[in-house]
Amino acid sequence: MDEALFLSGLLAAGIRLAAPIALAAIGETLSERAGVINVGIEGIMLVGAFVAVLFAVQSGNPWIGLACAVLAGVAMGALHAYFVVRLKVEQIVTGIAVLFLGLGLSGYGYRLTLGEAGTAVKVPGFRELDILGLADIPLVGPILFGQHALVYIAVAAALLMAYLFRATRLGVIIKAVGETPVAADAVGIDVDRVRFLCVMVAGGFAGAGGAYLSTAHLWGFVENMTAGRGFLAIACVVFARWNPMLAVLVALVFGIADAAQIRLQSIFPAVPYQFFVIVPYVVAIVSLAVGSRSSRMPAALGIPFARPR
Amino acid sequence: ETKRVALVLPGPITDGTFNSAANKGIEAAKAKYDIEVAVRENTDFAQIQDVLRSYAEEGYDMVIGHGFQFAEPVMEIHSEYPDTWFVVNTAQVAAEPNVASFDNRWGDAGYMAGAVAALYSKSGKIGHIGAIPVPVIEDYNLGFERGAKRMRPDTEVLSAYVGSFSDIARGAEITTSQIEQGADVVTSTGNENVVGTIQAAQKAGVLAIGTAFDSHAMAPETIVTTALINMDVNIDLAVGKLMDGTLKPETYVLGLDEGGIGLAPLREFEGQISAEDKARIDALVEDIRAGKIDDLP
Amino acid sequence: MAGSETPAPLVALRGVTKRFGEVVANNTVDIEIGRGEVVALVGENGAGKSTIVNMLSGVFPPDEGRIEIDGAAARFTSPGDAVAAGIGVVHQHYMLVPTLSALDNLALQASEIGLGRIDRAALGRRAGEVAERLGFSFERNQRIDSLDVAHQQRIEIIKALMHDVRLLVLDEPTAVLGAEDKARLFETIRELRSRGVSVVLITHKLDDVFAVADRAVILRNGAVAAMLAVEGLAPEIVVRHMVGSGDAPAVAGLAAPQGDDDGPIAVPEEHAAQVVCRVRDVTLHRPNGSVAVAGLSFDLRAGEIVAVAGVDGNGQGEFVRCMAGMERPAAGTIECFGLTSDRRDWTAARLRRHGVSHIPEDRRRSGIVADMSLAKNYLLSHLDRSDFSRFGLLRNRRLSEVVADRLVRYGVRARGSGDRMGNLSGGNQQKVVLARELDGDPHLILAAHPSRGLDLKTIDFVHTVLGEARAAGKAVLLLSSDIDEILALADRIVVFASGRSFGPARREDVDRRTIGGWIAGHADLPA
Amino acid sequence: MTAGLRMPALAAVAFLVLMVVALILLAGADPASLAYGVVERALFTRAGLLEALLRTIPLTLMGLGIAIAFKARVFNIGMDGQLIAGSVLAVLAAPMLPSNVLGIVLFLALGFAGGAIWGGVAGVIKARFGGNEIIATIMLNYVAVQMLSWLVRGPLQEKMRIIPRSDAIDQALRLPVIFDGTRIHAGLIVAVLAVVVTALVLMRGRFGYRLAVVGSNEHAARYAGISPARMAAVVLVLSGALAGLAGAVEVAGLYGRLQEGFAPGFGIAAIAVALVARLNPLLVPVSAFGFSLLYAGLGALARNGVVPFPLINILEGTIILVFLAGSVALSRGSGRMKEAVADG
Ligand SMILES: Nc1ncnc2c1ncn2[C@@H]1O[C@H](COP(=O)(O)OP(=O)(O)OP(=O)(O)O)[C@@H](O)[C@H]1O
Ligand SMILES: Nc1ncnc2c1ncn2[C@@H]1O[C@H](COP(=O)(O)OP(=O)(O)OP(=O)(O)O)[C@@H](O)[C@H]1O
Ligand SMILES: [Mg+2]
Ligand SMILES: [Mg+2]
Repeated sequence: MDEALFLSGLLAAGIRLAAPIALAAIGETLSERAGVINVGIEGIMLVGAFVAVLFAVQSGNPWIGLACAVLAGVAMGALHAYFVVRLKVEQIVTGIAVLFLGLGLSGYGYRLTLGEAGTAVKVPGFRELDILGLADIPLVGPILFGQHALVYIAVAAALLMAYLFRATRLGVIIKAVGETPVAADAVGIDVDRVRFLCVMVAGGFAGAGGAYLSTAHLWGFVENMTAGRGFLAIACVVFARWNPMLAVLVALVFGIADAAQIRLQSIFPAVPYQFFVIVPYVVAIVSLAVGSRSSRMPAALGIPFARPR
Repeated sequence: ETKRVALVLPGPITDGTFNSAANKGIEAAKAKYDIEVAVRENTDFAQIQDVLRSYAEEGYDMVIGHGFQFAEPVMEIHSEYPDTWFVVNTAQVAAEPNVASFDNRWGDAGYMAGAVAALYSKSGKIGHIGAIPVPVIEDYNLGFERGAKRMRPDTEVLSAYVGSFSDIARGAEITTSQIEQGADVVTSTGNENVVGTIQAAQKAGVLAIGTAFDSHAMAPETIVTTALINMDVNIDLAVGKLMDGTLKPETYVLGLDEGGIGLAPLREFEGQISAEDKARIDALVEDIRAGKIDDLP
Repeated sequence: MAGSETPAPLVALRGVTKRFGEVVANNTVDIEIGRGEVVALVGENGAGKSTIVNMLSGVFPPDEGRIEIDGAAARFTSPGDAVAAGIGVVHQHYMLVPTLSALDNLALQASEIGLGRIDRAALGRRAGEVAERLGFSFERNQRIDSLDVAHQQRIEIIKALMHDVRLLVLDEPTAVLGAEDKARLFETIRELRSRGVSVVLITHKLDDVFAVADRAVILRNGAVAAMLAVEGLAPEIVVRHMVGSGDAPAVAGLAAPQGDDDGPIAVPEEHAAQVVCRVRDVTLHRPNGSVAVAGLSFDLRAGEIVAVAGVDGNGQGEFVRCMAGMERPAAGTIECFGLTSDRRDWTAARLRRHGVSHIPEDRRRSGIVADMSLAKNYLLSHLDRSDFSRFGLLRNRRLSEVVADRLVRYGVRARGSGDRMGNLSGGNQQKVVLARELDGDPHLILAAHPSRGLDLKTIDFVHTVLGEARAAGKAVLLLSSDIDEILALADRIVVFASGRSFGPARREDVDRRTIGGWIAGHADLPA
Repeated sequence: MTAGLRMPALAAVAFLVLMVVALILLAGADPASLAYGVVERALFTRAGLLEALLRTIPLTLMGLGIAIAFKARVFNIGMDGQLIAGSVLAVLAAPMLPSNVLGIVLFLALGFAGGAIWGGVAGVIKARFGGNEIIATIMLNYVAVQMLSWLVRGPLQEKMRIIPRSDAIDQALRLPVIFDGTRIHAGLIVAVLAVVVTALVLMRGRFGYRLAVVGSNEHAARYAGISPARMAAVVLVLSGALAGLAGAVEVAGLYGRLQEGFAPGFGIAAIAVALVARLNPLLVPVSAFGFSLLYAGLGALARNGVVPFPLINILEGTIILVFLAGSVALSRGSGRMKEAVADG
């Protein structure tokens, strides 16, 4: 088939697959920079995915669905933050609990509301944009100008966060809080408050990631539809050395690798499909071995802050 | 007197296909017979034995395992619980005194789906997206290809696997990639991933063929027909035989005659193919019924 | 004249008591700090100085008593409150973010610039002015973790002086500063005083007290032992109050210094010959890549103490770390015990097994494991000691016995060998590190600023121990920014300055002036 | 410090309990009887206790592996993959093993080795190339899962080539049941031994000491001649090996053959187990049994189907959170990494 067409299809699919992971990864980057890891974002994404569908259906407007998904994500983030920041309990265990909670709440909510009608309900989802009508430009058009609004939002958010960390005092504060909280505390910064907020914002991003899955990429919710993307997001964050722009890039590479394996499958039907499914993961492992100078995680990641007394 | 029946599912009842179908079946049976029902969802392989044993110990009269993976655990424990019937769906196991199985002819269903797909395809390319190649899905896949070739030998049949039963997004993407490669009729087997395929077809405006129960309502303008896997029939048969005591420790293979599979009506799509093509489909169905087809999986 | 008009002192501690478990860190302490007054806070390691600092800076509140500002009780619930009250602090353990640049560390506390974009030019200018006043070099973009302790200290001081504070608290700022820097710092302190700013200066060096302080507050065992006007005060008095009960230094185990302080102890000949390490044409780089020292060559012999002097940041730290197997020279080779710095086996593990011990420069970062007990900290360099393990299992009882003995010997103020290292005072932590590294008779002792943060008594003791080690035929490489210490201990002296090395010269061939000249970078004097 | 957190912690508990009760009522079920059902199955039925005990075996082995890794602040998220690798290697070699006790031992040893290799890959990536172990181990999980999926359909598939699973291993290689009339097998003994050995090494051994130093202060470790990189590699091998052993034990003890998804979510569970045990090897089996009880109890709920299944997940999450908050309210800490690596 036509190579160019194949290529543009590949990239477009790559972006579609990357978007939800990227959104979640951007948020997780912020949270981890502030010293809090949330392995529960998978669960938060699920809640976002469900809430987005529910309110999109109720209101007939996907944007309202998205807004509610973000709020729901923030709420889930607040729950996580309350435990790990306020109560200072173990972050990973809490994250696992949040994961189950999100899985359950989304599934339960779905069954109480739309579940009966099942997959038949009509979801007013997002449609790809057509910026300045340039989306019809062959090949590059759809990729650059024909994506979902959330894709552009994700890129903008990543740029914004990169600026935050590089140029602003707030960024310095967040980095300090995740690196040497005692030093931030000593100059009068409320470490726990900063962390709490960052974790909540991270939740919002995860919620948006879920909303993308259920109202943009697909139009509808099914239980556990994230299928491990939350954990991929965490991997992206680490891979990107806690740099939001890189995180988006890594997610994109992931997405493209996945889109590629999908296509290779039908090109080489003789090869067992499992060898294609692992392509993205092998790519990751190999690039770890070759590309990576050792990356240090924020020194206080996972460690609650408490003053000596 | 009231009997107690447990249905053990590998996935959630909301998957819109394999598990939903079984659940609908048990619901129907509940209405029809004097039974008390328990449904266990999302049962992963490590849990199967404990679940089966618990139901048996709680005195259930019949425990239905919905999937081939239940066959082995059942064979391991059935003799310890002679008062409980163990029924396995989509597998071929049987043992005295209390193990029976109901195996729908997925291969035939795929065969019919392939035939319809071939006739509705304008590009001559059709595709099947499976979740994970478990036996029934492999049968369906094989039947799909052969059925298509029977109708149009030059049909190109694409086939790919998601690698997961629940990854609806990737299911959709694989479908999209097949559509980009020219497929204009697609079908899918598995659980939630099927929904992904149908949505991708819907967005791309190509045709899809549903599986399991008649999913026409899901996308009326997309779903030509459904290769019915009538899980409700399995369950109705099993429960019915339990009630009237005619259940035997054997494998009940459910084809068209038994109503274990079927082809949903073409509805508004009927007009989109020529009368003789329509006739060929009807003929094919009859031939399968009459066992005149030699290359069924 | 300053501050005398107003009745209420700027800051007052009234009956302040602070306990940590059964340890009483401060016991009903009453201190008043007048406006524009410089108060020196002195006392032995563990006397409770830093605890006072922590309460003044809102890290934790007193258990009893209160802190008053302008005569009104101040309730500090967090360091933020202290900052708001105009109290600036340089902590003994620096409060810097290692992964951030010097400038960003300054931005962290610069609340006046808001949360938005940092005007790095403006901030850099402000910092530059302060640095200039102090005569500090200030590389705004250097990451903190690429700076040696002395330069981190400088950043901390700049950080504290960048804001107009009413009270400036400095916890052992002079511990790591050379004479030059110290003089400039004191200059600044006097200038602050003249502007009515009050200063609390914590130090173990009596000269510091006499150089800037108006009053000396002497702490002993957490209580105020004496408050004396510095005017016409005799050093002995201060020492007596620090040590307590008039008698001379005689805390359990602390041997009195032997031999007279000027001129080292004579060395048995047979040792003097034997070369332990060969240093050949070694070039060292600073963290920023610039050349610190080039063409350094000398032999380190058994039974001698070679001191490396010079302003910090001229390669001394790098040199010691190379000797320890933590780094490799940029060029040239070091050879010890048959190991060579350009081969793979030049690792800390190997060198240690050959009897190299190392007192690291950055105690908190590299010297201790704060979360572990004193015993487990001691074990760090004695893991292979046969009597510490049986069948591959550690014998914790034996270990605690040994460590308990060292704690007494080194006069460590701690509850016992099970105490958490992080809970010890800075000086006491240093004592534990010394006990660990000087034990188990090493053949080569790399001592980077061994007496940093130690009180006088302990410094004497450490010098004695090093002297004994030399007498026992050990080789000692001493890194120090304190000329007196060098002159008191060294047999030979090397100075790193302005990109080159001077010496090594025999102790008796040089005097304070020569060394001072070398440190300043003048080659004109004989080498 | 925790004292000041008592009220906030209790508030959290109250909130969670109210939320769950509300959700249960929403499902038209009776919270009290439902709670009773869970507790009864978990604590007062023989079947429930046995089910829990059975699950405790692999969770203990894997929890120990996590304890070793996390103590060195090496975050091994790859236990699922290492478990698979172990069971695969063991089953691959099974036909060549003698049909006797030695065979069983070798079978388990191969599982150990397989896990060690899979963990070692991540170890090499970290030690040799400085690649982060979190990514490496997560990715290796996906790879292992797909490899298993292929093996049971390809080279390792049973003779009849119908069902995606391997042939059964020789009966003589199966771990014997140690309590008649139950499924509790000799794996329990293996787990107990593992606990003892790990406890000795971590709490009394020099190796364990180095591990703790690396986890507590990398710089100090380096200065003392311990290379964190080397340690990380060793640690990944060891924890991987324990996961692999768990895999071999599950196969030899329960299933007798390879099949997909025979240890779903164990990796994550093991992390929770180890952290709740504060990385203390002696507490790991306790914690593992606790999680297994929870699991058995909720299983009963899932079976009688009085509430929609997702509510089970909600309960799972809630109970963990209530436990965490509860442990704060009772002013015990809660296994913070920091405390965990400290040694009093
Ligand atoms: N967080 C803590 N927990 C337990 N004990 C502590 C803590 N902080 C300080 N201490 C104890 O309080 C006493 C005073 O400590 P402090 O740091 O004030 O001494 P210091 O005068 O600053 O000594 P140095 O000159 O060595 O810095 C010491 O015995 C120390 O062990
Ligand atoms: N991970 C490591 N990195 C660097 N050096 C190490 C490491 N492990 C051990 N060494 C060095 O090698 C020496 C001997 O190693 P070995 O493993 O035999 O330790 P050990 O003292 O025998 O304790 P154990 O009985 O736990 O092995 C140790 O004393 C240590 O200096
Ligand atoms: Mg102090
Ligand atoms: Mg040894």
